[in-house]
Amino acid sequence: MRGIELNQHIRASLALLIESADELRDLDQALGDGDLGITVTAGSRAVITELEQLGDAATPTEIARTAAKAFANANPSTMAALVAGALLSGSRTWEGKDEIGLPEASAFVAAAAASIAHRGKTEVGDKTILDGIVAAADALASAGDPAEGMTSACDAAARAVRETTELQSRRGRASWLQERSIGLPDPGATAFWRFLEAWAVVSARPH
Amino acid sequence: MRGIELNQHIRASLALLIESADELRDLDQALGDGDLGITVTAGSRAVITELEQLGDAATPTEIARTAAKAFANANPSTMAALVAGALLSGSRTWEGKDEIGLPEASAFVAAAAASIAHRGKTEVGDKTILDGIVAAADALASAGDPAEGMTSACDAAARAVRETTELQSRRGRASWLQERSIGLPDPGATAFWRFLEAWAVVSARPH
Amino acid sequence: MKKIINAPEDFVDEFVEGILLAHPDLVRTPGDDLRVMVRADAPLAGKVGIVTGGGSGHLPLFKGYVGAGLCSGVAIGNVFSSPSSDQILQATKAVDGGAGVLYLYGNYGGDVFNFDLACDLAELEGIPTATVLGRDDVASQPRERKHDRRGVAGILFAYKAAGAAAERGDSLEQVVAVTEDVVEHTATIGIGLAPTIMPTTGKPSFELPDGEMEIGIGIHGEPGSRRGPLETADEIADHLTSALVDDLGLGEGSRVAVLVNGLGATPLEELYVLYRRTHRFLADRGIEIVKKYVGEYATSLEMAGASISLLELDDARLELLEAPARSPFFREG
Amino acid sequence: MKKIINAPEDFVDEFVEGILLAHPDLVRTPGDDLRVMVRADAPLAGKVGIVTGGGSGHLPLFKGYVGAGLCSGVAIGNVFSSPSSDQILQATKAVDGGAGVLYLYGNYGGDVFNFDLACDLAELEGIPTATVLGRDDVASQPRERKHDRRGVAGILFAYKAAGAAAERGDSLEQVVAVTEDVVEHTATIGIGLAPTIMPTTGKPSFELPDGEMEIGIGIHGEPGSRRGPLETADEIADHLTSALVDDLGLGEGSRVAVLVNGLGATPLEELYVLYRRTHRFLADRGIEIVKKYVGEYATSLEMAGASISLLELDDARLELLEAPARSPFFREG
Ligand SMILES: Nc1ncnc2c1ncn2[C@@H]1O[C@H](COP(=O)(O)OP(=O)(O)O)[C@@H](O)[C@H]1O
Ligand SMILES: Nc1ncnc2c1ncn2[C@@H]1O[C@H](COP(=O)(O)OP(=O)(O)O)[C@@H](O)[C@H]1O
Ligand SMILES: [Mg+2]
Ligand SMILES: [Mg+2]
Ligand SMILES: [Mg+2]
Ligand SMILES: [Mg+2]
Repeated sequence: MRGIELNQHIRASLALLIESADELRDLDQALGDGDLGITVTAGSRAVITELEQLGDAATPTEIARTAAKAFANANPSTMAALVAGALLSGSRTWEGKDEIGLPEASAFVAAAAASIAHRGKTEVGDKTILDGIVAAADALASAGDPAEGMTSACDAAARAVRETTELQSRRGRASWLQERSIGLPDPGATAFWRFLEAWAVVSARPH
Repeated sequence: MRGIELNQHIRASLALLIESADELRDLDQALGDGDLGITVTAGSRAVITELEQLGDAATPTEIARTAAKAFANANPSTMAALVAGALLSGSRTWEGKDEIGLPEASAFVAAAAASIAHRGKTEVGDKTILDGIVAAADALASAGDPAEGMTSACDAAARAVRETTELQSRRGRASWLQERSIGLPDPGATAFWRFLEAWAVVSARPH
Repeated sequence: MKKIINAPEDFVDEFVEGILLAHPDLVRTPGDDLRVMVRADAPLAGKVGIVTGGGSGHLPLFKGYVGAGLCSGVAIGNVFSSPSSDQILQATKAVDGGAGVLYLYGNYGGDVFNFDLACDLAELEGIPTATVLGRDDVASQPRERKHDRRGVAGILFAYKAAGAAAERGDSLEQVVAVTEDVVEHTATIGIGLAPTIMPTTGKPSFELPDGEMEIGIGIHGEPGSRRGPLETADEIADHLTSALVDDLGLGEGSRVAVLVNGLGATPLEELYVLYRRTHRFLADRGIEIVKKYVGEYATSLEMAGASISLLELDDARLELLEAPARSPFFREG
Repeated sequence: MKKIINAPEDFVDEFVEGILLAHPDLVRTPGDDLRVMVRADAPLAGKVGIVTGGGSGHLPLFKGYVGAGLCSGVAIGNVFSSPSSDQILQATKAVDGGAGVLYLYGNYGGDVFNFDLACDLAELEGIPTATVLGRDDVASQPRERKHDRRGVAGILFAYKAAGAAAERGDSLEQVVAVTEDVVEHTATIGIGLAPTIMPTTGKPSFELPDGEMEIGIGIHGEPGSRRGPLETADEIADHLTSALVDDLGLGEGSRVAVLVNGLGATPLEELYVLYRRTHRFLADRGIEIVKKYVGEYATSLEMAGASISLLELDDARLELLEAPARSPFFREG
């Protein structure tokens, strides 16, 4: 996948992701402050707008950095800042590359996961977006081809999200709920999973 | 009726009047600020307490003045201040009297009405307590005996209250409602009528 | 009814006690009745005293404006209910410095009847009094009947002017004159969005269907001049401000003080959204805004809504507004 | 949703504009982004700048404490949402007087991640920064994890101290030290009675059954430590104050500043009922109340509820509290 396709694919996936805004708002309402729907909607729209402005010659790294800045400033919040930082970290793994395949995707997601773990001072099992990303990064790392990578990353993220349901939140606003945070999946991890799903749907479309 | 009976009669009537508190509160809620129930309850209780302290030898004038002060300070409000002033005016017509009959009652109510008209800068038809008091004063003035006076004053007050329903309030908080004040009877006039009714019920009790 | 209170009957005494405990340097109770409060240094010999009063539930109104350069004393009624003539008299005696006492309060029947009675009682004690009524609510009566208007948030300007005049040593007649002059040039109008619940009855102070607002509402929840669908902040600001500009006859070159007042539950953020448009509305008409007050100055417990007040300024009125003043709730200079 | 607003998306920009129109003598916007506000006289050469920031909906918090002897600048987020690192950087550059900049704001993930990013960006511009977090809410974490507590109304004390230290010419290290010291000795706990409605979503910030209160609620409506039937004002004051006294280890002879803060819709009268009992509770234990603040200092739009904060005082902290300060919403001296 070259820059121009990557750009289109991101935009199409984000357009789909916006349809999950109400679900994310409701989850974040129950476990946090309810603004995750806005973060995802405003952030996605901002990224789509900025990516539309980018020329066809933009490199994958440029695309990821543009997306990062747009997402960070659209509705600044925990997710916005962490995701922006993760995209910047990921973008560094693409430096000098014009074509994104399975290994590049895998490296990107792994770097993104490391960034979130570091900036968020968090680890897997804390019931955050990290649980979803690490699961997807692991799946991508052991996949044989892009199609398998896509499917297994999606499945792994879905499982990770399900598993967060029984966990107690240890980071962010949800951690203030203490035991009462148990019983619902993590909103941030869910957002990440919905993004992967959207990516898969777009992948399956006739080009 | 001598002082000791007058005292008992007032206390018994006020004890009954308190039962109308909710009706008066609701009327005043619709046309004013809803505190008339409190004014009547707290005022009546204060009068009862003070009159209980008065010796059996207290004169009708002393009884009326004691009632005026107690009513004025219990829950100060329009009704409290106007009724207190009216009782003080009425008490002056009883100066030197030990026995209250129909002429004395008639003079008292007429003086009370004049006080309210003066202090409240109001006239009959403004939809206030004055409408009820003037009707009762007129009935008392033309009655042949105490029993007839009681009945006709009650009837006249009832009619006056009914007639206030279609009037627009021209004084007090209710006047701020302008046309919207039409459709409900005046709370103050109703309070006066309920007091007369209570007085009649007590009169009908075996002594 | 969700309130942070103890027994509803004790509500007024208890918050007054809280004020006294919090601000003993500024206010005190002269006798044992908590319902009478005066500035800590009252009486001021040779200066006109100013007594206000009215029902509780409007903080900072009335008791909040007792202090240097403001009122000298206050008589405190139950929630939305007049103080007694007895309490007014006590406040009068405690602030009398030998130059007479001004009664300055909002035009409400219950208060008027009780203050009038107190006037008579004060006269008997040899204390000359005079009365000026706050009557700024343009929605309550048309301009022709402006003397019958009720008093709402705009009384702040009257307090400020009267207090400054008394502080500089004006005679009772002079204090009355400047205060009347300010009242004459003050106009207020408000809107209500949601009622307060009365602590004693547990009932709402008014009923309002969802999605509607009451234009011209009073600070006890008295119905206003009309009811209509809730408008945007800018529409509300335009309607309210234009009613005030008309009422006061303001135009190009006029100077005003603006007060955007919250009625209790309305967030300060919303008041600034209102102020923003009010400012532009006046500026567009060449009306200069010289003093601004945005916040809660006269409330109705947790009622939702806001009011806008304008005072047309001349040099004399502006000087009085700018004179120093200090109470637990108000500060100038 | 009954609010005095225009389009919900414009709410924040519009009230900020209102503040700027009302107080041009005190605050200004350095660039064209309304979400960045600094004191009118910023930068002050040779003095430490103080930048705060956070979500909107808490007035007077955060933007209300920009002024002389307080914060120098603020970056303003959407309702309950962090400002961007870009906006924080703009504020930083506008207040930098060459002595470094302190970032002082409440401990919330979103804000921390965005301020941390701004630290990096400021470093690149050659502006040294340091960070102190308000983390006073004792209900959010036990004492052992106090560094993870969220920041609520008690940050007022930190603003006051930091602002006074910067104003008198302390170095960045010194300002950090006195501010950390104040944060260390500050504790807050609140109760929530009714939620706010979020302007953008139209949804309540939390759900609470009738007749219940949430103890330890946060200023975004975050759940607290427990839920229980609504208690009387005196019971609430006793429970909250004793939690604070325990947390700070206060006893006979301690001196404190007390802040009784309304969360938005709760009437000032009720705050004084709370203050009354808090005062007595502390006095009974031989704890001296040296400074008192009662009113709305950190709100959550029209949320109903209140919080109590204590700062344990020593001479150094008291001197900082008493230093003069002036912003559109706060005044000392
Ligand atoms: N310290 C952290 N590290 C990693 N992820 C976090 C952290 N704190 C919160 N999150 C994630 O962020 C999500 C909430 O995002 P968002 O709604 O933007 O937060 P907020 O509204 O509190 O700023 C959570 O569901 C969780 O997945
Ligand atoms: N100016 C007036 N003159 C005579 N009666 C009046 C006047 N104003 C009000 N009233 C009477 O007072 C009643 C209301 O009494 P109350 O509830 O005590 O008034 P408020 O609560 O406004 O002080 C009205 O129903 C009316 O009968
Ligand atoms: Mg959130
Ligand atoms: Mg009434
Ligand atoms: Mg009343
Ligand atoms: Mg958020």
